[in-house]
Formats: sequence, structure tokens, C-alpha cells
Amino acid sequence: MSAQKIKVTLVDDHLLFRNGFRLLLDHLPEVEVVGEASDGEGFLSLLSGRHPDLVFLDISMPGMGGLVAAQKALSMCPGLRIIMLTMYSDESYYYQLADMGVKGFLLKSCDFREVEMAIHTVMGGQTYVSQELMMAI
Amino acid sequence: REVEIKKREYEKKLLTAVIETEEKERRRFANDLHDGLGPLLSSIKLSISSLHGEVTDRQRQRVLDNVELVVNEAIRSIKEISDNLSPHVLVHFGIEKALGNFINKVHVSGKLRIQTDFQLQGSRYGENVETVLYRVVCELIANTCQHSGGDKAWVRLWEESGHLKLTYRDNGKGFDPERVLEDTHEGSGQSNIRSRVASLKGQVRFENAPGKGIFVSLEIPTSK
Amino acid sequence: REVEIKKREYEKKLLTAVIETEEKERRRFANDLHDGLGPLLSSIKLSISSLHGEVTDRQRQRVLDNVELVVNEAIRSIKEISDNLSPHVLVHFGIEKALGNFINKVHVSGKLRIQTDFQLQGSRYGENVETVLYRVVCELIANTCQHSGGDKAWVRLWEESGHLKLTYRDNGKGFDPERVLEDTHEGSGQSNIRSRVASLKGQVRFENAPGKGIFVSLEIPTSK
Ligand SMILES: Nc1ncnc2c1ncn2[C@@H]1O[C@H](COP(=O)(O)OP(=O)(O)OP(=O)(O)O)[C@@H](O)[C@H]1O
Ligand SMILES: Nc1ncnc2c1ncn2[C@@H]1O[C@H](COP(=O)(O)OP(=O)(O)OP(=O)(O)O)[C@@H](O)[C@H]1O
Ligand SMILES: [K+]
Ligand SMILES: [Mg+2]
Ligand SMILES: [Mg+2]
Ligand SMILES: [Mg+2]
Repeated sequence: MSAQKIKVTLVDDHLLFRNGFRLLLDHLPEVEVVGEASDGEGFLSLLSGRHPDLVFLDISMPGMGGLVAAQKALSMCPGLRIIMLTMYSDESYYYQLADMGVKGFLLKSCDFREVEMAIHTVMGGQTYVSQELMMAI
Repeated sequence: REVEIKKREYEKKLLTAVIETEEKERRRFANDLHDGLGPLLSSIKLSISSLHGEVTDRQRQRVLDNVELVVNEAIRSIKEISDNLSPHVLVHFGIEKALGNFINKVHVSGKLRIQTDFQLQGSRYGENVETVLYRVVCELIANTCQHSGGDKAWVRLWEESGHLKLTYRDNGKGFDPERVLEDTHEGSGQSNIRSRVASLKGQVRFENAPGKGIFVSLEIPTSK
Repeated sequence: REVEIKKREYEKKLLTAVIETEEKERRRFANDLHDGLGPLLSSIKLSISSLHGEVTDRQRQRVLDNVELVVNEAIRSIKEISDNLSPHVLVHFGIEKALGNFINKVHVSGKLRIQTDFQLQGSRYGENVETVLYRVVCELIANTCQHSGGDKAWVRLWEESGHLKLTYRDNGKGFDPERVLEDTHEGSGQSNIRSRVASLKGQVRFENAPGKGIFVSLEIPTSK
């Protein structure tokens, strides 16, 4: 059973945010949170072991931010499924990340239902873009 | 003539410094909001919206407990950011009260003991004068904490012959104020102090006493 | 000599204006946070804590729905305040993109149609230069909306012989820039523009054309 769970890593510098988000993911039976990091460097070092199925990645973090981290992570593990989860709603970030091969874009102003939808869409091999961002593009 | 030109150059430098500092501060506050408060609100929204799905009573309770914690932190954080932007106590109760509050916070941090001698008896001096005095003292205290190595400071504040007067002293290692005004220096605290005081036609003097702690005296005309 | 002294007085006036404006803005932002965002969070806190008592599923759902509304409003408000303080797009993507975003927002409001001719092709010019240009254009646009009575503006932005150059024009009623610099004038937009440009050793010229809309041209050296 547990072998089929989606293994998720959370990368965000805000501890309270991470804790709260983890609590919500813990309540999803199909998901297992296997790692957390608070910046890009910490995230990349997690990737040297067995890498997760899915990563939630923040953009604004002290030290290495999410834009650089996404690029490095994707060159280390091509095909890694990354969902950005960020306050930055400008479409410029989206274009930049889509070019790199990032598959999911969620804004931190989103609804938890969108998080569930993004998980399943991206795990199914497709791209998910949050509603609010869709309207801007 | 040479002197005039030098003075003008100096005024220009102050202007540049003040604008750069303000923009730096604005960026800091914007980030505090965006990266500090934003995720807290996001967490509330995600949590509440997750309760639409299938949840047990126990799960719901855990989520709501967490939301309460996050809300409290958000409220605390708003107060702090707002107060750093512009302390409302300053507007409502004046300079002595506002400085008193700031100094209390420093005392709580335990880094520095500040002795005050405020003799204004609650008089008010107009927003500009009060704000400048407030910002100057905050910067002096911040510098003592960051650079002096000392653990004590003294602030005196009084009115005399149409001027608000202030002296500030610490027991740190002191520094050479001339050196600090050279171009290579990165910090903006000193020029910020000078420009704010200059903007009110006031005078500020940093006493050159390396090894003896700093001594600063300033006066600002109270007439409007 | 007279000219030197006049110039110095002028610099001093700019310094004072800039400090006063900044403090005014800081107070505005602090109030937005304290009086705008504060109550929203209090309301969330009260709502959540009301769920500790006996509630029916239906009551709970109504409370939670309301919390979602309030949280959305709070998030919107944080983004707006943070962006007004310092737009992060300016830092990350530069002046053309940031101005483009600002102008889009103006277009949404429907008050003014702005035609842009930006020729920088995404080049970057250092934080200080970009921030000054951004603030200047925002103020010019705000003034056109508030004072000109016109409904169109044109902005051109290009680089030429070591300078960033900008022209701004509107189709409003114009004004006499000399009159505006007199002491009695209350607004701070004009002096803010002048001081920011001066702080980067740039030049700004307001063309005196009452009745014909305003025309502003400015240049800022790009060398650091
Ligand atoms: N109380 C003090 N004791 C000893 N040295 C000081 C004191 N205050 C200032 N200095 C020295 O003067 C320098 C300039 O101070 P200033 O406030 O201008 O800049 P900063 O504090 O380094 O940076 P910023 O204020 O922009 O954060 C400091 O770097 C420090 O070397
Ligand atoms: N585009 C314009 N068309 C017509 N008049 C203008 C225009 N821009 C400015 N003015 C005039 O110049 C005056 C000064 O503008 P300024 O931006 O300095 O102050 P303000 O807009 O009145 O106040 P503030 O900018 O502090 O909100 C305005 O009050 C208005 O009379
Ligand atoms: K789980
Ligand atoms: Mg972050
Ligand atoms: Mg300092
Ligand atoms: Mg104006």
C-alpha cells in the first residue's frame, strides 16, 4: 500500500507555512511527505539520495531561491515533477519556469482543492496552471 | 566659492543617501509583507479551504488549531511591520513616549542598557521634528548594538532657547566620524542622520573620540 | 555667488521635501496595515475561535465561508501594499516590465489610455536608476489622472549616448511649472521628481505650455 503513495518534498523558507501545508498533505491518504527544506541548497542536497515523486517549491527564499533551484534540480534529475507554490503572481515567472520544464504553477493565494488537482494532473504527466494565473496569461 | 561648491556637493550627497536608504527600507518592508505575512495568510486560506473535503472531526480540529496559531502570528507580524514603518505612538503621544517604547523593546532583547533623561514633560513639537528625532535615536541605538561592542548608552533630551537638544553617548569602542564620511563606506545610517537633521535646519556633531565610546550632540530649532 | 547660494537653498528644499514625503508615505502604509489589514485578521481570529463552542455543521460552514472571503481580501491587500512599497517585478524583471504592469493597472481603471514606446529591450540599469525612473513615471501618470483633465498620455523610453532618456506627454490642460515651485504649493510630486532625478545627477525639464498638455523630458546617466 504505502509503496504506491506519492512521495512529496516541501521546499519553503517559511516554517509556519511549511508546517501548516504538511499537516494538510498528511490528511491526503494518497500522499506521503518524505522531505522538507528551507532553501535551494537544502533542497538540492535532498536530491542526492532517492528523489521524490513530486516537489512543492517556493520562489522567494534566502540563499538560493526557487528559480535557480528549479533549474539545477531539473538538470540533476530531468523529469523531476516540480510544482511551484509562490506568492509571485506575475506571468513572467511562469514563462521562465515553463521554459525550464517546471510542470505546475500554484499561487499561494490558491484553494486547497487546486493543490489536490495540481498533484493529480502533474503526476498524470500533464501541466497544471493555477486559475488565477491562467487569467493573467 | 570653493567652499560653496563643496557644500553643494555635500548637500547632493545627503540627498542621494536619503533616497537610497528610503528605497532600501521600502524594499525591506515590501519583502516583510510579501515573504513574511503572505505565507501566513496563504496558510490560513489553504487550511480553511481544505475543510471542504472529507475530514474527520479530529483532522478538522488539528487544522483549526493550527490556523489559530498562524492567525496570532500574522496579527503580531502586522503590528510589528506597521510600527517599524511609522510608530503610531509617535503620532498620538509624542517623542518621549515613542522613544520610551522603543527603548523598552531594546531592553527586552537584553543587548544594551539605555539610561534616559527626558525633560520635555510631554510637550509636542510637530510631526517632522518628532519623527526626525525618533529616527535619529533609533539609528544611534542600532549602531551601538551593531558596532560599538559596548553595553550601555545614555540619551538626554531637553528644550533650550528655542531648540530641541539631544545628546547621546555609549560605552563602546568609538570611531572616527571623518573616516565614515568617505565614499567607500557602505552604510547609510550616518548620512541619514545628517540629512534628516539638515532638513530641519538643525545641527549635529559627532565627537571624534576613538576608544572612548561615541558622543553625539544635536539641536533642532523648534519654531515652525 | 548669488547663484551658488540659490542653488544650495534649492538642494536643501529638495532634501526637506523628500524626507517629508517619505514620512508621509510611511505613515500611509503603516495605517493601511494597522487599520486595513489588522481588522481583517481580528475578524478571522474571532471567527475561528467561535468554532470551539457547540456548532452545527451548517453554522460551521457559514463561518468558514466567511473566513475564506476575509482571507482573500487580506491577501489582495498585502499584495497591493507590498507592490506600492516596492514592486518586486521591478527588481526581478526591470523597468520596462514594471512600468508595463503599472500601466496595465491604469488601463484597467479606464481613466487614462497610455501609449508606450519602450526601446530598452529588457536591458537592466541598476536598482537606483530603475527605481527612480519607475517612481517618476508613476507620479507623472498620477498627476495626469488627477489634474490634467486629459485622457491620453505618451511615454517614450530609450538609451542614447550613455543616458537613459524619457519623454512624457499628456493631452490635458497643462500648467505653469514655475508657479508650482513656489512655496505655497502643497503637493510633493514635482519636488519628488526633481530630487530623485537630481540624486542620480540627471536632468529633468518640464515644458511650459499651459493649455497644451504637459511635456516632460528627462535623462539620467547610465554609468555607475
Ligand atoms: N556607536 C558606534 N560605535 C562604534 N562604531 C560605530 C558606532 N556607530 C557607527 N559606527 C561606525 O560607523 C560606521 C557607519 O555607521 P552607519 O550607521 O553609517 O552605517 P552601518 O551601521 O554600517 O550601516 P546601516 O546603518 O546602513 O545599516 C559603522 O560601520 C561603524 O564602523
Ligand atoms: N499633468 C498635469 N496637468 C495639469 N496640471 C498638472 C499636471 N501635473 C501637475 N499639475 C499641476 O501641478 C501641481 C503640482 O503637482 P504635484 O504632483 O507636485 O502635487 P499634487 O499632485 O497636487 O500633490 P501630490 O503629488 O503630493 O499628491 C498640481 O497640483 C497641478 O496643479
Ligand atoms: K498522508
Ligand atoms: Mg518564501
Ligand atoms: Mg547604522
Ligand atoms: Mg502629484
